[in-house]
Amino acid sequence: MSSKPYLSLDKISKTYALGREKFGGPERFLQAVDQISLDVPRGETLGLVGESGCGKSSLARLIMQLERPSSGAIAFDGVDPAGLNATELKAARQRFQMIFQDPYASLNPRMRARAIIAEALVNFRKGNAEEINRRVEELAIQVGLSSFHLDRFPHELSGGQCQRIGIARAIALSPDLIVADEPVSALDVSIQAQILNLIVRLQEEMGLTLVFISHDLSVVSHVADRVAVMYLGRIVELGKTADLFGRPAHPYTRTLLTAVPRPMPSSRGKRSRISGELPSPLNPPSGCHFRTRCSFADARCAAEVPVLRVIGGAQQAACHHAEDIQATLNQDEIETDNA
Amino acid sequence: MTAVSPHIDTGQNVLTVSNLSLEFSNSAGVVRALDDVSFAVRKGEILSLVGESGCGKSVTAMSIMGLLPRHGARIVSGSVRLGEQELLGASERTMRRVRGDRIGMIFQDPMTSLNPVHTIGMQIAEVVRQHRGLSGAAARARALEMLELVRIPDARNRLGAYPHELSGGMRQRVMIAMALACDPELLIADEPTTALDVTVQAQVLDLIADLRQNLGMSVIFITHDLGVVSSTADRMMVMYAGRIVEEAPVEKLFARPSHGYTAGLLQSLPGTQTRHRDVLAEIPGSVPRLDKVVEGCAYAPRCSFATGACLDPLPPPRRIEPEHSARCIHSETVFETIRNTDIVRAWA
Amino acid sequence: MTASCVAVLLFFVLVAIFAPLIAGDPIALNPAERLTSSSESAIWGRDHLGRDVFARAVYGTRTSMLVGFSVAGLTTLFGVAIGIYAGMSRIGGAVIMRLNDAMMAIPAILLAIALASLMNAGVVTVIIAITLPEIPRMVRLVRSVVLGVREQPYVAAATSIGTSGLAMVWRHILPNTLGPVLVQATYACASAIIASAVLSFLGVGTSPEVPSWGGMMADARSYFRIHPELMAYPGALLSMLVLVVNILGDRLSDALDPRKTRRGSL
Amino acid sequence: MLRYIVGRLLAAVPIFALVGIFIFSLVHLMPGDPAVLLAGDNANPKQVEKIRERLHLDQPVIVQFGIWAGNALQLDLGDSVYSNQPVTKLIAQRIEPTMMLAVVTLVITVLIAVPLGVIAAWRANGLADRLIMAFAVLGFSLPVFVIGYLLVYVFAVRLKWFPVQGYKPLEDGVLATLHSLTLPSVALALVFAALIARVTRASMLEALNENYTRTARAKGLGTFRILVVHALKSAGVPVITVIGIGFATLVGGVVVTESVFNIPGIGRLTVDAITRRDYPVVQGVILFFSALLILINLLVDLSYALFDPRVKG
Amino acid sequence: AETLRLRMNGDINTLDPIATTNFTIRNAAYLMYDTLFSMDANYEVQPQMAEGYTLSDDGLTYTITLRDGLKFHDGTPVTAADAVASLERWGKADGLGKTLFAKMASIAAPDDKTIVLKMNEPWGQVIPAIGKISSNIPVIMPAGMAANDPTDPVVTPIGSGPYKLVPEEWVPGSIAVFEKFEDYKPRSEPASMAAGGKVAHFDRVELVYIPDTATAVDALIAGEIDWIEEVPSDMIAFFDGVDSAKPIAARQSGNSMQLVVNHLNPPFDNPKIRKALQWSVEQTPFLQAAYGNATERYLECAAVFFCDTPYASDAGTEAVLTRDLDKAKALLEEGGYDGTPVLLMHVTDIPAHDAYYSVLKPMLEEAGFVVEEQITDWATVATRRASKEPVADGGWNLFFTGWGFVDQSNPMTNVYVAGACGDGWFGWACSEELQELRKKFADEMDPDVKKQLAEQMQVLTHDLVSYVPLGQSFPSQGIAANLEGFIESPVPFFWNVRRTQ
Ligand SMILES: Nc1ncnc2c1ncn2[C@@H]1O[C@H](COP(=O)(O)OP(=O)(O)OP(=O)(O)O)[C@@H](O)[C@H]1O
Ligand SMILES: Nc1ncnc2c1ncn2[C@@H]1O[C@H](COP(=O)(O)OP(=O)(O)OP(=O)(O)O)[C@@H](O)[C@H]1O
Ligand SMILES: [Mg+2]
Ligand SMILES: [Mg+2]
Repeated sequence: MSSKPYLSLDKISKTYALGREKFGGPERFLQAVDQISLDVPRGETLGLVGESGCGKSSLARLIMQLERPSSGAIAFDGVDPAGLNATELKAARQRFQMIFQDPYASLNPRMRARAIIAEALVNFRKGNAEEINRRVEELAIQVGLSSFHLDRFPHELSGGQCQRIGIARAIALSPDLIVADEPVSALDVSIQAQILNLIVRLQEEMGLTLVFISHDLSVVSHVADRVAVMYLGRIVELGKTADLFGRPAHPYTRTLLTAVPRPMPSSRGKRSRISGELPSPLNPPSGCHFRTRCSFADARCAAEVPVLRVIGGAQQAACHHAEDIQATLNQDEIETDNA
Repeated sequence: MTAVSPHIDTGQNVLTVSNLSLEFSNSAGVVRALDDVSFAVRKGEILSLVGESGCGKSVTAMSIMGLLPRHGARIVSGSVRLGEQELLGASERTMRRVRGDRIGMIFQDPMTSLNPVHTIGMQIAEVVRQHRGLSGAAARARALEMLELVRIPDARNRLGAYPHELSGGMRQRVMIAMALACDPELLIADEPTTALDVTVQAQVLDLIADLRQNLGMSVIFITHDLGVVSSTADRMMVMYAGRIVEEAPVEKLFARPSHGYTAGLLQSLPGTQTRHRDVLAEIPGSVPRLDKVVEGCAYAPRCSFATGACLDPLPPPRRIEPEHSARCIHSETVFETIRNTDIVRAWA
Repeated sequence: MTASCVAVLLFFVLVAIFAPLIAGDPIALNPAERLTSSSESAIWGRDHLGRDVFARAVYGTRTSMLVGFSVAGLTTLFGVAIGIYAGMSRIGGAVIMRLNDAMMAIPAILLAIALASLMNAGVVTVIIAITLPEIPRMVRLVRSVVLGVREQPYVAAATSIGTSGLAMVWRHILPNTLGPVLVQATYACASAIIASAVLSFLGVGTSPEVPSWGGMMADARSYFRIHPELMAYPGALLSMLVLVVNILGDRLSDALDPRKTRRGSL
Repeated sequence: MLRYIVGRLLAAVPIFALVGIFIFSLVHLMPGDPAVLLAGDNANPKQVEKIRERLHLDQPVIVQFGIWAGNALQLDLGDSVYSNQPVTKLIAQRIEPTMMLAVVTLVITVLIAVPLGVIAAWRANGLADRLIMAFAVLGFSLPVFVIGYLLVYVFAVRLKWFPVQGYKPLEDGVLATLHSLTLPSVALALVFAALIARVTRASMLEALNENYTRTARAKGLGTFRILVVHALKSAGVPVITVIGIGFATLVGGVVVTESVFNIPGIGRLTVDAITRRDYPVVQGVILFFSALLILINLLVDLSYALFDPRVKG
Repeated sequence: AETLRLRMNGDINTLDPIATTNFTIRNAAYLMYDTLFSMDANYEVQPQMAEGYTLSDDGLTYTITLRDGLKFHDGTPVTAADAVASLERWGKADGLGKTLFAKMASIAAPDDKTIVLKMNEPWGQVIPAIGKISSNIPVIMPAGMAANDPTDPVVTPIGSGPYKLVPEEWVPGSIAVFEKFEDYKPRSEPASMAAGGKVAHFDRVELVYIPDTATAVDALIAGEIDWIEEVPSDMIAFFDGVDSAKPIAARQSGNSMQLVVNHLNPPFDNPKIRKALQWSVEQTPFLQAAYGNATERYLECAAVFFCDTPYASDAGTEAVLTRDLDKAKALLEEGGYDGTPVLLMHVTDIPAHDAYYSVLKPMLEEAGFVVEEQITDWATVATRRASKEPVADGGWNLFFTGWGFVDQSNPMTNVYVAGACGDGWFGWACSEELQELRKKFADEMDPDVKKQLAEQMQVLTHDLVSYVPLGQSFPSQGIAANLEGFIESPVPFFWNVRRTQ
């Protein structure tokens, strides 16, 4: 990695206590994020993919300081917000912002768009009412909304328009980092491209560092410089977008790539079959979490947790058999036209 | 790619929908949810219905099943025939005999589509008891058979399980088992995999394809995911704002998109034809509300090909080539513009 | 329907406010004319002490509305304040909810009767006696709504743009809690009116000469057979007021129910 | 299951303790000498002295509470100052009528309310729905004693079908008991049923709007089966919950109904004790009803398992 | 088994007629207790448990013998010692009893059958006193029970009367159940008021407490109960066209209503303020409030010894019968009334009382009194009135009560003319002069002098304001049509009553 990381995660974990299922039963814990270490350099777009429940949003909330990690440390530009007091933390919040998965639910239904966007500016006293209002109008234009949209309530706006308001709110304080948590998954296909374009454009204009979360590989491959693949709370593979999609080293990455149906003639009837059920995150398999669905799994996979290790260039994978798998990779099986 | 899958009997239509128009009315006004929808499902084929949220996919399915809400929905015109039997306007008794027996249906959200307070065994068995009049034991046996058919591991012990004890993928498979328990002629799957994870979705899609092959039923497969369509369906219909705007066998449609909306969709998909971080082709505007009946093309306001003529009353579907039709007066221009994109070239 | 309910409610409010202009003295006794039916001086007749039934009914509107609205108002005020605190604070919330459970384990009407009988008879006593047991219910409701609202993405969004503390409560939590609270408040209002009647009936309500519908009905029960109108007038008024408030509560809850605005699932 | 019950009972202990503290302080926090207050307005100095001794009023408040609670745990709640009888005996004498009244009311309520709620939800917004809901709102809007007097007038005084007042104990035969309880139960049930019918309708509507109902219809099931087997069972939890919560309301209703119909139950005892300022009895009765409510809530919680497998212990 | 169901005006919270003068308790006591002597329909005292008595020639020694075979409900025989103990207890509580014992030298039981009562001086009222018909009636109870302090009610009462209490079925606040006492031996004479043979025709008597009078009347008409002590005049109409039950107005059961004044507590410890009270009230509104226009059912009357009786008089009644607010206010001023609140214990379970309090409150307030009202029931008042404490400690200022014809018409039993101070009846009006007059009256034999003395007593009483009379009424009982054998009496008796076939 070239520059000093802007965002740096050091072995952070998050465990949720779920209480007891029945009286007298054991207390249950869910390890949503498991020892994740990650560096994101300034200006980079990091894609984060993985199936539902693998901990993507939890990770996003940890980064956003909406929750405290159970262990590990987060640093923005070398500073860990965990060490800040309430006032300092509030001030620090200006530097990192989030775009939420559900554009409608992330807007207070009883506030008008104008107030929603203005709230951040009000919180940090960015000028008097008039200045704030002027800024809100500017932001609206920046995200492609007209000022009449600003006087509407969220339910009077379409999903795409709601997401634009969410984006305007996120950029209002000119943050350094934006975490976009599945920003298009709730939107109609024809709107998706509008929002993706908007995010990419804003990122470039503002020189943002972007963490882009999605379960849609094609979306991630479109926007990300690097991609991290998560499975049940752990990062299983991390690398440059082209490398990772071109030469996946972890069997789960491979499974994902084949499982996603793509509107290409090559994907007709050519999927490789996936066996095994998705394990419960409450009770994940020992060792490598993926071993129950993996054709390469052996005794070692059950006994030993594979660590994320460099397997060539900038590519890292958490698999005992990564090299073998990469070697046996049959290029025909995988789409390459996204590289 | 063969044009037609071997298991399709082109000569026989299981279901024929013609000129179906439907309105919802409530205090806010009238919504024309379906406008002159016609199509046929052939024996053994998977017909896919694609389109964005609110375009009328589910309503189409519900009209076929006779499950439209009692109040507010009004069928303006049209007919739905299952084989020789007219379903529109049929009595509730008749429809009850059709549902679950001759037409099975599965829904988008397997998490909530199963009744949480009954065992899955009971929920499957009750279908065959209802339609086949089987005894309790026989119905249970059938339920077990179905669970095995849809590849539920340890099926015998799962009969007594409650839905919350199963994973999402297993629940969706239970739904399929339930829909197929009476060997229906037609399976309607309304976005059956939208709520599932990609790997689980792949398993379910495989299952549906296999079952179609083994049981020889017809499937209406509703989705908004073009990837799912291309990998599963034989034929597809694209819907926009209550109308079918383009219809063709899958490979023909991808190879020669002839409606502005289809073209827009294909172009705006990331990772298909663009380079990394290129600006994607956008469809401007947003999905229309249906509360105003438009005479002309509903897509025209968002369409880059639109001309004044698009606002004139819509002509009947244009035949592009055999089995391929589109409701677009500019279909030639559309195709010409898009023919060089990666995705179309890949299919051509 | 809603409009006519509002009209009726408004009518009651006006009657309560302008009672002195509408009716005569509700307390003056006239034993010589006791239990007489409608006359010029008393159009709804006189009760067993010769008091003007119409005047008592009109002034009774005051008592009932005062009780109903005060209880609803106080319950909402305290319920919302305590409930939001209980919903926002972990430890404080747990303590409050324990206390709440204990309060709720005591049947409300018993608590009300006990309180009403411990204190001196009077409208204020009745209001306090009905409000106190009503508050825990409101607290519980508010807290559960707040717990839900707190998990909403828009609250996370607000946190991430630096909203916290009172601003969070004021801008985000409170407005989104108020819907169900208002509905509950209308029910509290309606049930308080009934409860005050019941207290009067049990002899622990407002003092006997203060005109209240409940007291009138309680007095009338002995004469119910011969002078049913003595119970019918206040009974009808009470039912009408409670009905109207109930219906408005229902309407409110329908109007605030997001599902009603979303489309049906079919 | 047993562990669950024991656990729930244990969880009720602190609540009950708080109720105890509350009841204790009801008298002790009032201004004035608690002994005089407890002895009632009509006590002579000797009685006051007796109470002072019994409660150890010379000791610190904590000790007093300990003694009081200790006695209460041994079911010794003191003597009524009105009749000089032990409070526990007074309560025990009157449990039967109250329990019978509550049970009969509950049965009538469920028999009336649940079918009405189901029909209303099934025919949502139709005529039947409107009528049923009109009844429900009306039932809500009438004080129970008004309904009571009306019922007495029509069915006892005019038609002479039922007794005007009073309670026939079970030893006179179940039928006699039921006969004597019909009017009071119906009066109570009308109010209570209004509540249950509303909740049944609401939760049925919710269940009918659920995706699984759509599934059931798509399976071709009959209306009855959809309503009862699928929707009603799922709607059971909220309905049961409200029946539990409503029980508290029912207690309030019982107090009034017992007065109207002159049923010698705990409700009447309560009202009498309160108007007579018979504090030992008041304390005892509140304690009794609180314990009852806690018990009912436990039963309600246990019955969830009948309706919803997700809460199986 | 034949059951008689009775509804009294109040509830039974004790069965000790010595500890209270409450009429409900008195009525119930007659079921289960017996007396040595009792009054017949001619107002003459006849032996009841006594076989008879002899009076020594000096008029000082009474020797009373008990009948054979008398038994208490617990099976033990009634002895003279029991009777002596019982009389002594009564003598500590009852007004007349106190007078009797004051004049008495000794009372003793030389053997099981004989009671010897020695007086200090001859006194004509000895037998009338122990034969008195109304509260407190000198009932005979086991000596053990009689050892109880008279203010402390006995908890497990035992009598020797025709019916015995069933303690297990006694639910205070609801019902008190009595069973026929098989060992009771009625006298052979026919029943005559409280005297004569008390024959129990029912196996079971239930005193049902139905607080709501309207409900009670409906229950009577429906046949659920057999008898109601008092049917309010408003409800007489309930009986129109009903043949299952009827109201019976009996002049003999006539009552007078009184407002009793506590002379111990301020403000009424001040004679001026008592007078102010007298001027503040008048009778008509009260009577109307209770009886409406049913004028045949009431009478304005300020005669201390009842109107239409030998000692009736209108001397000194002006202040009682007229209302003069100016005089009242002036007296308040003069008496230095400082706004001390007057406690009204508003009784709601007796309709007439309920109405009376509602009338009284504005009357007092108009005159300038400060009133504090407390809602309560009769049983509470009936007990609380015994307290001599200040109001704050459970005492009282005013309450309404009624006395019957029998007690009131006799200067010896009329509690208001005793002037006996702390030893007197509630209110504790204090007047040496009155005490003297009463003594004279007791010793006087000449009817004309007696009448004069009575008139003086009346004037003094009204001057003292030991109470304010509120008029006389003739309430109706409600009786099931199939009952017969009711005894004409100011106190309701239930022996001799039977059901027609
Ligand atoms: N507050 C919480 N309490 C308990 N468990 C939680 C909580 N939040 C998340 N989880 C659990 O943690 C796991 C990871 O959740 P998370 O929301 O991070 O997943 P995700 O990858 O974002 O999934 P999705 O794609 O569905 O959004 C899930 O199993 C989830 O159920
Ligand atoms: N019960 C109803 N009342 C009124 N309008 C309805 C009702 N059901 C559906 N509609 C309208 O009919 C149109 C088509 O709805 P439909 O559910 O068929 O869309 P869909 O294509 O299935 O969308 P999705 O992808 O969101 O499931 C929508 O505009 C919707 O608003
Ligand atoms: Mg997520
Ligand atoms: Mg749909």
